[in-house]
Amino acid sequence: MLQTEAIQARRGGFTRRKFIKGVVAAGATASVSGYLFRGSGIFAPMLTAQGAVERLVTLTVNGQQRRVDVPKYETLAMTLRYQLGLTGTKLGCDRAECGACTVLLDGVTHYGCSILTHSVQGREVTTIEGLEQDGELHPVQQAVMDEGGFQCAFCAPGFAMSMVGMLEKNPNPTREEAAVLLSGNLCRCGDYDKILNTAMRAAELSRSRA
Amino acid sequence: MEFLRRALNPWGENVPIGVAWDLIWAAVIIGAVFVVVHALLVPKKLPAGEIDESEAKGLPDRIQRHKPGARGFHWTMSATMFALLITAFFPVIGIQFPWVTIHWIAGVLLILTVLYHIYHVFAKQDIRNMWIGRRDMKEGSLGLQAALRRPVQRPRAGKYPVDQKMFHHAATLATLGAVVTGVLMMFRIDNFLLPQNTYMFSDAAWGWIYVIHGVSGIALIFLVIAHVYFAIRPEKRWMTWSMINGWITRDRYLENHDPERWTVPEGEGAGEVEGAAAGGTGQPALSDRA
Amino acid sequence: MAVMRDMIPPFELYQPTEVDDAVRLMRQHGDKGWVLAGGLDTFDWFKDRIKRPEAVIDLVGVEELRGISDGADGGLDIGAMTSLTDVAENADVMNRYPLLAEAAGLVATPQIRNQGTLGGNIVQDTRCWYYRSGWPCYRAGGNVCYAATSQSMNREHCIMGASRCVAVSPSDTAPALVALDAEMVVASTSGERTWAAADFFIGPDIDIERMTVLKPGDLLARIVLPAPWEGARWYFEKVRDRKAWDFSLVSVASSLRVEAGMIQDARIVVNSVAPYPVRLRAVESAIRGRAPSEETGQMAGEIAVEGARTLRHNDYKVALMRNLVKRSIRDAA
Amino acid sequence: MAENVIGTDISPPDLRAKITGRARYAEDFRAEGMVFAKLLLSPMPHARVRSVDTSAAEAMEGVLGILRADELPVQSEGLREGALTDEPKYEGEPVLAVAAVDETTAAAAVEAIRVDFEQLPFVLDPLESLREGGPDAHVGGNISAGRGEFGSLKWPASVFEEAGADKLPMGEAAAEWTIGDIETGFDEADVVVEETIVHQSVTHHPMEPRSCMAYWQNGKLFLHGSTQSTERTRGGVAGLAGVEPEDVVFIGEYCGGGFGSKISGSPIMAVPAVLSRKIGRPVMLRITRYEENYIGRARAGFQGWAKMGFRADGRMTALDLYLVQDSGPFGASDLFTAGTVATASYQPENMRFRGAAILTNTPPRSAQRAPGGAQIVAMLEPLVDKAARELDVDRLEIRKINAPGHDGWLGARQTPFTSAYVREALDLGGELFNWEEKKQLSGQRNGTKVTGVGMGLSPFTAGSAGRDGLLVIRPDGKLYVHQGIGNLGTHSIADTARPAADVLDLSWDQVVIVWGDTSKHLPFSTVQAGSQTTHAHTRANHAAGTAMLGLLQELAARELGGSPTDYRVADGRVFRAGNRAAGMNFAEAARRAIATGGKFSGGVVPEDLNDATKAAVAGLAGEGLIAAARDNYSRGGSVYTWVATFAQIELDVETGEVEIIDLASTTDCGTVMHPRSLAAQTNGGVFQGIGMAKGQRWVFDPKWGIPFTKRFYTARPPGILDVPLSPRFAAVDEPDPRTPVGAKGIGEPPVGAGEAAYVCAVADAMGGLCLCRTPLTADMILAELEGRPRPYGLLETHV
Repeated sequence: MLQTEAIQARRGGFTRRKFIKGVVAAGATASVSGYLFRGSGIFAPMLTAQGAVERLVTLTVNGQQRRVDVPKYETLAMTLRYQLGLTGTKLGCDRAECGACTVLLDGVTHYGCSILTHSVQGREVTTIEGLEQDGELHPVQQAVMDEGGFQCAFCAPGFAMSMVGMLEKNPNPTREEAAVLLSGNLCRCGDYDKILNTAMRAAELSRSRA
Repeated sequence: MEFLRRALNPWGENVPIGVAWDLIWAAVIIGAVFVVVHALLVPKKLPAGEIDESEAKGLPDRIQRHKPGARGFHWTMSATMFALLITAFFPVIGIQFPWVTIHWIAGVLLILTVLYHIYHVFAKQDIRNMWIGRRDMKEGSLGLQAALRRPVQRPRAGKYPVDQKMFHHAATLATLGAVVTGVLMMFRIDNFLLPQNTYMFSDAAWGWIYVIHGVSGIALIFLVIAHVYFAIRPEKRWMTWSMINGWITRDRYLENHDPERWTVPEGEGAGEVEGAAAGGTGQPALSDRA
Repeated sequence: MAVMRDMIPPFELYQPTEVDDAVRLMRQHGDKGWVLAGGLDTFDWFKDRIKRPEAVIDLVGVEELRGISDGADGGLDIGAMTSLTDVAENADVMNRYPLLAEAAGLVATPQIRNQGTLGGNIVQDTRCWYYRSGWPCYRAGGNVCYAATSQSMNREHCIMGASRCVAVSPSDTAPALVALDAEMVVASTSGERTWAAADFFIGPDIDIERMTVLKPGDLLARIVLPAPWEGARWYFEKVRDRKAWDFSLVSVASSLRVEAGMIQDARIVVNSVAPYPVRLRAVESAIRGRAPSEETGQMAGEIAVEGARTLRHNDYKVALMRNLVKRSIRDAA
Repeated sequence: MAENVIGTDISPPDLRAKITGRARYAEDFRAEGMVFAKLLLSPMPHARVRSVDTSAAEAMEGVLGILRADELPVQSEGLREGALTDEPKYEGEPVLAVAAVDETTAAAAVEAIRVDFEQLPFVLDPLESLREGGPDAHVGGNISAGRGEFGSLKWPASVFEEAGADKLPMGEAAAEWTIGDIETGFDEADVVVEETIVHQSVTHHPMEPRSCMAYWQNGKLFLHGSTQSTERTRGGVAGLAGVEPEDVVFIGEYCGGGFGSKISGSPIMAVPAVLSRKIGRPVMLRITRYEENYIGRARAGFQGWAKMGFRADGRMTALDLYLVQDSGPFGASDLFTAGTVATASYQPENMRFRGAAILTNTPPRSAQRAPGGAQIVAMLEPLVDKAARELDVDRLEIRKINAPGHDGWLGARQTPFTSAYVREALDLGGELFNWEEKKQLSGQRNGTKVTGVGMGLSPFTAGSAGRDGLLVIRPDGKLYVHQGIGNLGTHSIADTARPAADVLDLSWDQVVIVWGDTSKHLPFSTVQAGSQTTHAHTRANHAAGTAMLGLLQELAARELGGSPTDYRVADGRVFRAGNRAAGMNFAEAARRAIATGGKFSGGVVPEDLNDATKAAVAGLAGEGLIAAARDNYSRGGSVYTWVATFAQIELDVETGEVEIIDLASTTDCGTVMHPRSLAAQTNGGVFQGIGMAKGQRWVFDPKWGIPFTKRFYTARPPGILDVPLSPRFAAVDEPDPRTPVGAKGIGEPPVGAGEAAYVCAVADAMGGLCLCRTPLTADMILAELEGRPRPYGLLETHV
């Protein structure tokens, strides 16, 4: 994605005030029986210091605006999994090392485990659950079905998101290029051969659909 | 205020790792306060003491107080001491430069001078000069009263006044503390003298070694401040000069020293060459009385 | 206190949109504050609960720190918050400073390059695993280097520039920037200050707890690529255990100006052999006026490793450094 | 007729869920009022808990409870591992657990707990423990003397002096067996080769850490966990929780990788199970990658020595083997497997195996894809190459010369193989890889790169016998295959159902797989270890399918007259031979079975079924036509699979980096069930082997006994750029006669093949020089090429 686009995309979310505030928008506040860090317990009374961000944020996830009460130290993967119930985004290492948590921010692949939820306001978040369009599988998902891709598949959602990101960047990759664009994801079953077949098939399908 | 810096070692045990650096400032402040208070309370000039000319006979006009070796030791030691304190504490307070090598080399020099000094005092000097005895106590209390403008007969000291002896012993303690721990610490840095042996002691033991090194160093900050202050005090300058040129005048001797406690044997005057050389420099010291 | 990992301790979060606000916040919080750029180094520290700032200043919204533009006097200005992907794939960088594009493109993985910033890659902390384990070593304010003992596992550690600490600089872009003679523009409440890339990195002999000149309150705002080294011959190589998500065992970056088959001028920098990117001045002067040949490279390699001091497990770095310096001259294109 | 599904590619029924994010792994489940647990790990490699002060933690708002080791039904004692312990035997062993309303609070609470540890002697390197006066991993000793008892094995200093620094010291062995006479073997040899070889321990690191969540409902424990074998995990969990198996509902629909580390769940499952009962709230224990590194199991490392004798014709006359195993704190059995596996490729005329399994204070070991097998293959194959060079015999040829035929035998007892198409596999591989041409490239230099080619032949056990199969034909006419096995990612959850469908000549879309939740009435099945699943469970389902066929015929005869043998089954109908109209479809059959009852709908079941299976049938009784059967097919002989992998690499002599240019693998694994999945399994295993050979690391600081390879980026499992882009594969596809299906397992053998092929190819590029250690990282290679000091001592371990 081009520099300028990136800036545009981000500007979208921000009111040009001195400090970014959560955009107050329509959409129900997500169930704050939200799990891991509901911020209850000893940290509940943490006050918001002058100029600091507010906990209540609005996220755009898979095209929907979701209002969530998110502790400032919570990562996107945790918010998705434990507040928005989007458990397709997996945690394999929680250290930006395995790619199981890969999501798209404005169409670009990111490790969901290593970015603050508060940092993605105003950006379009896409998770594995957002690929299917009214019952029709995304070309990447279809490719997986066609190629019988993945073994234990814990890495599959992350790889799928990386493939979607790959197609955005390079709709017609060679096997080598595909491998480089997928090199941010680990598969311990070692199913890389089938994964590359899937990636090539996905490119083929998306070209034919476009 | 924290006196120690502590940390969890790899096994999660809480061990000391060094002295709290805030103590540097504590030492500086205490030193400054001491200087100011002392400067305000104690008069720059003390009434000249009586001189009993009868004691004077047979004495040269110049009496040697410090042998060249002693002076050499004093000034090398002070040089290394300054080098050590600067390389130790400037980086901590934010004035940064590659200090480690200078520091340990200065430390090694200090050790050599100390060794020389020890040899020198035993071989060439009378260590009793440094002992603090009952008479030193008396001298001390009288001296204190005199300093506080009490109407007392200012006592005469032995070769070294008791306050000088006390400083010396404090400095000795601090220096030895820093030197001994410093040598051990060299096993933890890369140097060509000692092999690296990081795990020679337990972490806790190492921690205390670093603490002692720090405390000694910080103590030396205070001692140096006090020492320099006294060295430049007008009424003590003649002693400072004696550390430069080695001798004091006969009058100074008779006025401040008790010949019974510091007997100057015949011919124990300052050597002619030295005297001539020192003559000029001696003047200000002489002129400040009369 | 029992050791706990993989949970970020709570902190207060600030998201300024202007550099001024950012540096003001940074000064306000001093060493209790933490600047968050891409976060890929940051979150490791936070999740290990070793670094526990009270306030995190997230630069995500500071647009003036992003983007690549033409420099005032030729060259190129790159905002510190520009993503590594944007650096690696920017047409200007690729055409005019391919050395930097290559280096940025070899960092970790696509996701990390998408999120990680050039500034972050430059100022990231060392990866010494003793230090990263939260052990009280010199660099962590303690009184020992666990990596330099006779039994330490120090395959990744340094062969030069050590002073009590033997950790190495992990950055891929740092050597490239030094080789391009880039300038680092540092902002703080007392205005901007510019450093030559070579002086921006400091060794443990000067400050064992920092890897760069940055102190609390200092913000690396942008990187200025100077015109002179535009379009020079270049070479970059990063030797690592894995082809993705790995730090260099040794990396080399070179800029060569060659006229009539002779090296007129050169900047050769090696990283991961010392606590900072090592610029090989002796080599640079030795190869001036010579052809960029195997022989010159061989000679350069030998000079480069003079004075190297190895630890128990990193002797191979001497050979590796020698060979990479050779390549950086022989194979520069 | 039959066998129409077997041998074709199918799309596993769970694939859509996996790729849409709907597939729920253990950590994806939630329960009302769920809270979180965090573990306090031991900071020392071996210690005793003197005292614990939890007051500060308990005082925290949101802290719900603390679980100590002594509250667990299964206590940590001697060689028995508990989920928690007061005498941690490795740095990172869980000591206690804290439950709180959220993880942030739980983490803060753990930090607030003061534990006073008494540091005890520890050992990382088995050889250190073998020295007189050397430290022991347990207070009780350094070896297992069986029955949970400790023994002590120490060698006199002379043994170490004799050996020197570069040869394995070989004192009194703890285990020993021989075939023939080793001395005679070497006397008959024309060439003898000998090496000391080290194989690193390696953490499994499946993508899914062993997180688990538990809650109690009306006295029943519901546990969500990650396991390789579902039904066989239930009993284990019951034991961990101290309840009867029937009071446990285990849910494990997906398993994010196990590779031997989750065969029947994990000890840590006890924590949420017991803690949730203690505090009366559902408890989620999220295991982090860091914790997975500690409790997630690892492959046992070897420090070994091997000596081989060959006749001029290439036949192996003698194999002398000595292995010292790093068993971790609780033991491992790789050592014994290794000796056996060694016989399966070489059939040595004389052999001596000696070994000692030494306990160390490092993370627990367990089976890891070809336990013992992968190690020994990677250790011995380079020696075979060395001998081949000295004998001037082709490296592929020498393996064919020694490979077993159908008359081949296995191990000390020399049990016969059920089938062995090893030479066929080797020939197939030679063609696929084009060995004859490729071997010409050996040593060829291109710039700074030197080409090396190598191969590895890896045998491993491929199954024994299955347990029970359970099938139901419901009124919807579909065949429900109840799978007690787990869904460990190999697609075997679907593939092992195929024989049932084939026996009934049913199209695949009429088959429904029931799995992943013991409340769904699952039969007692084989444990998924030792590459059992495909071989064993196809047998079980074949038996069940045959039983179902019988029931259908009987039912038809009973309902429509005639004798059962008059009836045929095809396309979801049972009908009179020659007259398709005279019969009924499965839906009808199901309804009639329900109406008829008795043995047709689960009223009566075969006696030889396991009680768990009987219970499952009872639970299903009356829901359709039910057939359950035990695998009573032949059990004689050893079922083995062989994989041969061929590799071409390029070695950069200036950096020591290695790139794999070409890779091809072939196998004899009996009948091919699912071609695409078989290729994926093989390549995946080969890649895991390459990962071990190329750089997967396991590093400890010797002074503190603490590991540094706790993260992916330091442990370095291979990424997509570290393996060749297009590995090739082919299978011999000859049925194994011992099973009606003919399939043998494939899970394990590929690992050693990949690892050995890589090591041999690198050695080939270095002119046949064997570095005799894995992993074989760039620094070691470069040091060797540059003639610089070795980065590590020849016997050094954990580097």
